[in-house]
Amino acid sequence: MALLEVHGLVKHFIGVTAVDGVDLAVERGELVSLIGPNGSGKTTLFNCVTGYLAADAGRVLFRGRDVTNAAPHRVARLGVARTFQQVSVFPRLSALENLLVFLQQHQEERLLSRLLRTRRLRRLEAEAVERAHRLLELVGLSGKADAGAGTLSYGQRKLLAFAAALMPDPELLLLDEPAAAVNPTMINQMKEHILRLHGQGKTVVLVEHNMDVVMDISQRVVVLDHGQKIAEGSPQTIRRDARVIEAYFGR
Amino acid sequence: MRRAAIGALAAVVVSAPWLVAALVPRQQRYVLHVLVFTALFAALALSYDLVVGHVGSLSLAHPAFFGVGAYTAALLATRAGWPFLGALIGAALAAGVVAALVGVPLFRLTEHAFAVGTLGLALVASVVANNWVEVTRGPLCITEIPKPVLGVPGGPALAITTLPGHYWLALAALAAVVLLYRGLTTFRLGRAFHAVRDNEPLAGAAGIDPLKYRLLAFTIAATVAGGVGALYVHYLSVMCPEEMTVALTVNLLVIVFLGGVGSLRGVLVGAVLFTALPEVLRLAPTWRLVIYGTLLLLVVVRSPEGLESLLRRAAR
Amino acid sequence: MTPIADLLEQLLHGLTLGAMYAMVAAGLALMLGVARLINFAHGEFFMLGAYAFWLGYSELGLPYPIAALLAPAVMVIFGIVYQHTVIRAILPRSWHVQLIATLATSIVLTNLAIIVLGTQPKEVPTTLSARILEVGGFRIAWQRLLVLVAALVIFWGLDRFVARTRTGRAMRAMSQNREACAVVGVDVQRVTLVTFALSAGLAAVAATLVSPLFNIFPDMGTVLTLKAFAAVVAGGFGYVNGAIAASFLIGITEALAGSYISYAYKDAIAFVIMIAVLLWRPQGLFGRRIGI
Amino acid sequence: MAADDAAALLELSGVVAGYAEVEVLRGVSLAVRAGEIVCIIGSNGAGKSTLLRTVFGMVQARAGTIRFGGEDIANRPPTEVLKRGIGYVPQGRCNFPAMSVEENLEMGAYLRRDARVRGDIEALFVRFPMLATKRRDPAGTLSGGQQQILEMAIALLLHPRVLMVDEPSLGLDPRMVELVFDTLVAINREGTTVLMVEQNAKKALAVSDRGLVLELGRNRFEGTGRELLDNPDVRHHYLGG
Repeated sequence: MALLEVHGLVKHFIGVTAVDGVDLAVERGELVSLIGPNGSGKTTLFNCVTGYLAADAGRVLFRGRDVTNAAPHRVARLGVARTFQQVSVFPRLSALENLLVFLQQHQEERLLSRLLRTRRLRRLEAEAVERAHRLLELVGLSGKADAGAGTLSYGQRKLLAFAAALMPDPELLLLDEPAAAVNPTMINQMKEHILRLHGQGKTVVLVEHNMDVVMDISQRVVVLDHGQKIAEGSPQTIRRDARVIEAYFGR
Repeated sequence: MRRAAIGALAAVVVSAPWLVAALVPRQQRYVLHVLVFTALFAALALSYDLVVGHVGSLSLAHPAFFGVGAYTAALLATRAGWPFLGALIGAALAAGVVAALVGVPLFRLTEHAFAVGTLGLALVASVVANNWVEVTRGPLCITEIPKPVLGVPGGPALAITTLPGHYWLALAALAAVVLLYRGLTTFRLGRAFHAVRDNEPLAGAAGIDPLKYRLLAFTIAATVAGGVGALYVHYLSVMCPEEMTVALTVNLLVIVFLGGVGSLRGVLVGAVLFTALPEVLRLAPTWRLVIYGTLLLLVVVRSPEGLESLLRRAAR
Repeated sequence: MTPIADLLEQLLHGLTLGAMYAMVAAGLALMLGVARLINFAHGEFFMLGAYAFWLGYSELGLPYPIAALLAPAVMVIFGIVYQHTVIRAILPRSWHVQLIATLATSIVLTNLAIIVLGTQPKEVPTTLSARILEVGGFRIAWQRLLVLVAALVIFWGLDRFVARTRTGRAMRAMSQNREACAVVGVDVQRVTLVTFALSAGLAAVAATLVSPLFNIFPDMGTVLTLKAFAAVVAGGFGYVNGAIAASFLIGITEALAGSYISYAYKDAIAFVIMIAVLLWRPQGLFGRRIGI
Repeated sequence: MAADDAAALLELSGVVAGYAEVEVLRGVSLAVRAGEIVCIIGSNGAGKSTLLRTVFGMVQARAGTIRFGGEDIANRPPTEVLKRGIGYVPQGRCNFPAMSVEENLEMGAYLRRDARVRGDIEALFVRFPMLATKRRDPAGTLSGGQQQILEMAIALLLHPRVLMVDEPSLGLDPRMVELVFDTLVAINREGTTVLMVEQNAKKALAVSDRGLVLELGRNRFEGTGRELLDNPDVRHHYLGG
């Protein structure tokens, strides 16, 4: 059983079919890239999988469990983390708090214990702070732990959002154009982070236009065009696929 | 240092009735009356700030919940003959239940529409208070609401009859609200509220259900407002429709936005300044509103975070 | 009077109310669409316009047409001053700041009016409001007909202005993308100014048209702003024609509810309907569109 | 080459600019000669976009001079900068999404009142056939790449002498990136000077005559496109090795 299964997913917007019957299976531990021309439905697919958009047809299974059209917070708590194309942080929380908030919802639900701050909760909090500091160090933001996220530069916020997604130790990580508008040197760092996660056995799905990133790190590439899957395979075969060249690479 | 300062302040606040008696013996009753009002408004403003400052929903419906609480308590005490604590709890619950019921549809509205919808609710509530004469007696007001008696039926009872007694009761209520406010707005709960306020879609990705937290803050705030309403009518012995008009929203906005949105200290400072000061200056209500409006305009335009940020800037 | 004639009369009454709300709501929707600004002081534009009309017509004894032109002229100037003093400072700020600043303006204007003009309502009857047209048991004041005809002409003109003129097109462009406007050379400040002057003028025109039918009092603006807002929200945020249509709907509902259900609750009924509409269609009756 | 410097069409010297309390540009100098393609690169937060916005009058220049065709244009409002002949295509989507493609182009000619506007718009449709097929469609329904082309076409309607473009390749698929860069080169060949900001530095420098590397609001490196591509420091820090 694949970790993530998408069956015949369809999403219409007014006048357009953004996703048109896509099937996709991602095995545990895979690193898959999703590419395709602008408007081919990549981000829409992400949004349907993570509950941000309601699919018009089709099913989404995560760990064999039907999560079709579940609310975003439910999908997140099942272990699916995602980042957004536009950098997305909580601007008035500190960098550290930005990370903490991503973990706490996975740990405790009862209102009263939160209000009373039980001893168990305090221990969990201390562990979370420690984990957050380690992740900040990983993305080179240790010095910024107490800085308001809104004061960080674009690239730093992008790295913070990336670290936040890792906070709950998600089983599946969906990254939406992590390299867009990021300086090439920073992109190299990001590639290393992703490969390291993959090395730890995490499953990653990447939407990206930067072919240096896609071709260097993916095990498998899925190509969408006009909301349909037109090709799928190793980076090398995709590079030579006539339909993909026609629809995507050009020349 | 900080602890010592807070301790000293608490001592002064608790012993205020004696201090007032010693310092301004001839104005004693009036000053204590202003202090009761200040404590009640501070509690009300803190509850309002839970919604406006911490989950970032600009609700304008707070007078409605205050009114529901006030009328519930007034009716339970006069018509049903409930004891004070029963009426207080009943009032808080009634306001909370109303908030939970209207909150579900209202939070389907976003931003501006939510503000307009809540303002509409406040207006509807005030129209009902004025016109549902069979229950509220309309402009004739509900009168002769008994003074609070603390205690359970059958057990020992403590009747609050003196002004210092009312003051300590209001102060105790404020202290309870301060504790609740701190509990809700810091640590993990506070972080979840702030995450919803700052970036709703991202909050979803963090596993937070935005609607749940918004409703939680809204309902708790309304429950507190209802409780304050009950204390208010038991202190004044009378409840009229004018107590829950848009002017109350303006008062609360002034306290919260001029004091400091989302800040315990700011809201408390705002409540003291904007409840006690106009009383002491004995301003006519119209002039008070003109001055409030102008101040609000100036501070909101010049410094969006209120007195809090002005104070911080001045301290630098 | 027959029930049918009575119903027709209430309908016409509702149309007049609707026309008034629509002129106020159209200005609100313009400000919201073009400048992304929620103006909670808009009802006070109407209130000040009404007092300007009262001053010209009743106090100075000017003929109706002249007094009716004077009030909008005064309010256009007021709109320009308001834009320069308050709006310019709050335009780049968050909508919370805008809402509170304009709400504060509304409070200041209302209470200044109470202090200066007193709370006693003013009546401004005109020849047209006293003269009644009677067609087979069905009666209507000529002033109401004037309101309806004038409103139709104004809305037609507004539509042409936004669709056809260079400034109108710039207004539409601003409602879609302000930065793109700067990039093609639209003077954003000037267009905002025109929008404000136009909105204030519209509110004043409404005031001069309906003041002969209703009383004038200082805090009439608050409830009017609220109803106009209800129309703007129900009509699909910042979409002018939607706001106008929703205004007529609210006017008619209010007249019918006031007459057949309860006069005391008529204001509440308009809001209950707005909230019901929003629950049924959160995007508004006519869909949320980009632009005005 | 003193003669060339004298011929600089757009010249910034010691420009300091920023937002509120944050200083983004801390003394940037740059000379763009007529007919060139100049590319600005640098890490995130280096001040590249702010530089374009300062030239266009959207950000206040606090010190330094900005000269265009020999005249001081610092802190002039955008409308005046436009009229003098500087066009600007900002980062991200910057068109009128509910207006048709044709109306968008008409908005591009907002400052023109001459009779040749129609002819110019038709000429643009001939030049960009992908826009011609969509002339009645709302701009918001076009793909990201088509919108980028539309935005450049909008800027061309005022026949600018200098066209400033901020990250034209952002979020575009590889085919559209090629098309956008080809279009920029073609616009340049027809006599328009181009000043662009790009993160896709290798591609951008390859088509540029000269490049400037910004670091923390100051000039870091300058040279021809080739020089920068070959400079090991630049390669390591800004081109990702």
